[in-house]
Amino acid sequence: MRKSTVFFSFIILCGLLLFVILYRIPVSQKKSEAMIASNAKIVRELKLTDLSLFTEARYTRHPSMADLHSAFQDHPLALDHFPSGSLVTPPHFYNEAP
Amino acid sequence: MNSSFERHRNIVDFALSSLLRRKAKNLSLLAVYTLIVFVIASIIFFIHALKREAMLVLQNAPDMVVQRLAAGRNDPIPLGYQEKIAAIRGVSGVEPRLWGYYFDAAVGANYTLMASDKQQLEPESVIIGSGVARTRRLAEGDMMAFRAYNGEPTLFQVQSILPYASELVAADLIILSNRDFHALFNFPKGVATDFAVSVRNPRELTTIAAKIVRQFPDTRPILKREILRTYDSIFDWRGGMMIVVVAMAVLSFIIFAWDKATGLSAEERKEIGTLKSIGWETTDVLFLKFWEGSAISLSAFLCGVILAYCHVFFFSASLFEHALKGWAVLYPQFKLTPAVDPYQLAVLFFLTVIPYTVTTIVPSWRAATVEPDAAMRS
Amino acid sequence: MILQPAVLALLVGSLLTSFMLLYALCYGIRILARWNIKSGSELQLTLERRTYLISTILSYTMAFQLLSLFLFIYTADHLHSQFSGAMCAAGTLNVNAFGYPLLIMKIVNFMFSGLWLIISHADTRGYDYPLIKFKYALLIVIAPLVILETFFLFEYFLGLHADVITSCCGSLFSIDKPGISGDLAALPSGPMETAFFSGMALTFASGLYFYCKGKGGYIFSALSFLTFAISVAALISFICLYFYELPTHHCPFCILQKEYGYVGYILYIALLGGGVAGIGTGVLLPMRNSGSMARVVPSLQRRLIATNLLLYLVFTLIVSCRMIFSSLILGK
Amino acid sequence: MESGDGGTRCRHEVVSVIRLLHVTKSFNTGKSNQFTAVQDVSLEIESGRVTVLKGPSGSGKTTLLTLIGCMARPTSGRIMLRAIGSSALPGMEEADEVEITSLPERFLTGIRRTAFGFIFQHFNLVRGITVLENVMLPAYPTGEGRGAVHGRALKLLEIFNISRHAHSRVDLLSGGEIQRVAIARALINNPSVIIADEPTAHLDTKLSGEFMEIIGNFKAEGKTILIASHDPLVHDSALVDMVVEMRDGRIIQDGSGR
Repeated sequence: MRKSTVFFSFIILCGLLLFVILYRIPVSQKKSEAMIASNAKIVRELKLTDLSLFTEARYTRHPSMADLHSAFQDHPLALDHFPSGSLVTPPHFYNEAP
Repeated sequence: MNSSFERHRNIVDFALSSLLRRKAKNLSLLAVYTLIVFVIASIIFFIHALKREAMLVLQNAPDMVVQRLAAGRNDPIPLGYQEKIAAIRGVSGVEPRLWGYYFDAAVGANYTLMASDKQQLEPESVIIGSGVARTRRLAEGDMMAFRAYNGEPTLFQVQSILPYASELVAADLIILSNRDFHALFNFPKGVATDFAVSVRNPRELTTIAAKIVRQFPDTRPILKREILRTYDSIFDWRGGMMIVVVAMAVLSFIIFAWDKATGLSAEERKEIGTLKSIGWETTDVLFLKFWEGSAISLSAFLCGVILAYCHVFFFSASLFEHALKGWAVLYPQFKLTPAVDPYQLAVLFFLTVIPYTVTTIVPSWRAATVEPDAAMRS
Repeated sequence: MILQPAVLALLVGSLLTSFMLLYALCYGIRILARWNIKSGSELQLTLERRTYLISTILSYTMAFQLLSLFLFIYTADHLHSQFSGAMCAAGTLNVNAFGYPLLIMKIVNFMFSGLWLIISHADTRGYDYPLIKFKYALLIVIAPLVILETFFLFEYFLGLHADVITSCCGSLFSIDKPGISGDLAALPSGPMETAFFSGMALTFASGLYFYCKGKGGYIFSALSFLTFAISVAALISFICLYFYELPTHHCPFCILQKEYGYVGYILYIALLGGGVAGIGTGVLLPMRNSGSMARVVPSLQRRLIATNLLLYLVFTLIVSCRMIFSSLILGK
Repeated sequence: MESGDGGTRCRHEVVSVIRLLHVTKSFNTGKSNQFTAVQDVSLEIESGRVTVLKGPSGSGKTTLLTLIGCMARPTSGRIMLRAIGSSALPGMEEADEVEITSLPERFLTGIRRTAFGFIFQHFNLVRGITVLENVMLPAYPTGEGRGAVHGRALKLLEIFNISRHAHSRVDLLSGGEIQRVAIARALINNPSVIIADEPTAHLDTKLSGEFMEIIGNFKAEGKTILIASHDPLVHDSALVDMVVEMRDGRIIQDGSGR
């Protein structure tokens, strides 16, 4: 068996696997619709606004609700001291209202 | 039948056998390369799936949330504002929201407490998120102690637990009745944390927000579009941040590949000299080096992407948990629905295969221009 | 500055390409200065070896130009959600002054790289590097253009601030909006259709004539370039209307999106490829009968004409069958 | 074209295959360590004959071989080839003379691949791959079907009776066997000219005798053979038609046929 045949078939195999993965995604997305629907119901009922990803601080738990200065609210010189703070920056405070 | 396809197949044969001959060097190169593709792909897939789920779920967030700011800090909003806001044309409903945070010293976790009267809650009982249940190992009917505003422990009974699947939005959520909320925090009457405003026609939101701000200058309306865009740009920024971190890894890898390619061992140089002396032309040797490079980068790219897909969607990005979790004790366990589109793969291809290929152009050319008669003289 | 993975990829890619081209340029200039095919001196041999490096670099640059052109448009389309008012790539490109010049630079560079590769291919077939001087003169033109493009790319992406109010493609390409995109949309669809189809027909006729008879090359090349320009204008003025079935939506980028089945990519590749092949035929004409080129150029030109006609045919077929089956009937 | 017995002129019209006119090759020109390997050499090599370049090492024999074998280009002077390798140059008829001095490297390699078979002093076999692959290696870039090349290679290994080593690694073979693999590799593309550089340097007398027999077979087949050697067993052999003596890059005595 020539090495090039082995290599090309390996690449084609991986390509096919990737294609199947990409092709199967809408299927699994349909499966998860029920879960997303139930989450959506909870969000609507309880009027939630944020994902509960990082629960260390106010501005990381509710980034859209936190005001501009909440990241430095402890005292004037308090640096942002949560690791996830480096990932969650306070939102740009652009006032939509004209 | 002299076809260039056959020629390339022969060259690929020789390229692969020359790769296998220097197994240690090339396998380490392949391993590092696959690892880098794996990390970048995991980040891109994780963020894209999370962003998509956030968008789908948060579509149902309130149309507008009105907060009151005092000295730049959030401050409870008086219920008096409610009628005036409800009176604005286009507003279909204003519902005050009562919510806050509670630090549970025993476990070191922060919970979000929310008051709601629509959940048929008996007095002294709560509905808790499954994250809370997991952290405190509570089941339905157990008792849960909170330290009230004056330090005395108050007991609540767990009436029910939110479904496991809702951890993404309500892992740390605790729902209690209005009366209990006021009692627990001695929350002043006549005020709410903020208002959730729903409007009849979403296109009116900006004009209504303008009216609210003109009427109550100390308030800050947050539109649903802004909430969604916060997640859209945050994740991009986070994606960008992580990519910048990984870019360092790519850079180090390129230096690794460069010195691998330039550090042509004498043995390799002699071998190429032999090839050139027996009839291989410079372009053939260039193709040889090209195929060597693309064999490694293609297999690394494909393996990296497939491994990343399994990591993010079958093991729900367990490797990233510590990075994302930070110091939070309570981290939601959620299974992301796969969401990958060809655009991301193209970006990933650009970020990994192209720098690698470019770094090997000059060294492979330098290798290819070995003198044919060098083999004669050696 | 929007630090998106795609933006990062584009910046890194174009930086690398510019460095490679600079590297190639300084050797190209040395080649131009010291090239003497007759002498067997050491310098001549090293310069000849250098030509391999430069043609490898240029082929990678060409491939990168094509890929990054589409990735750029797709990224612009992807970012439109960040800007209120931007409905698709057209809006995002309009966010600052560098969007459209950058797009035009990318297309121009793609065409130039294509030309360079065609000439280089012809040159390698000759026995004494006949086109070497012309090839590296062209390189001196390409390198600054690519560096300019990289500069535009950085300016554009550095100047991108999320949520800048921008005009959406509907208004950007609307009839009354001044500026070239506005005028292109303003071209009346009736005459444009006739211009487009007659341009295509003439190109086919002169192509076949040149293919068989070997004469009339300049006419063919001029016609194919003219048809390329007409097709770009036609794409904006009436072709995309048939795709969107909306008489006012003139945006040429939306056909790249998913809901139109990514048909935009095929159209763009066919148009760009055909354009490069057409112009390549014309550029090769002067060398048709000089020395060793006499044997190489005619066969190469025939292949170029074949690719040009084939790609234009693909473009015309897609457009015309779209026009037939589209439910939009444009008044003349 | 029937083949005459060894040594006498073959009864076919002698055609000069390779002509060199005032060829010079100098290295590091202009620098301090400039040296001229080949100095103003003019030579004619006829087809179907065995020519030996005789001279001490360092007399420019090897450099002259690389110039003839289209491996390197002369600093000045002209090299003409007739009736060999023109298949590698599209648009050239078989008979007319081709000047290869200033051909781009792509065409030089084309000619070398189709017309010349090289046997190196140090054999230059690629160590990591099998004997069969080594023999097939020169045919890879031609794009010829793998089946045909594979068949031809096996046949060659049989001719030199080393087909039992076909799938073993090169470094396990003895000196004589390696020599025969190198010869088989040189023949894979059926070249019309064989160039050997010091072929008998690493062989004992018995193996050298065998090598000269092989050279005899080539001559019988009408191939042109060019050997650089200072081994008396080679340049005094009966097969040799022309001996060219070289010293310090110059031709001293251009011995005609015996």
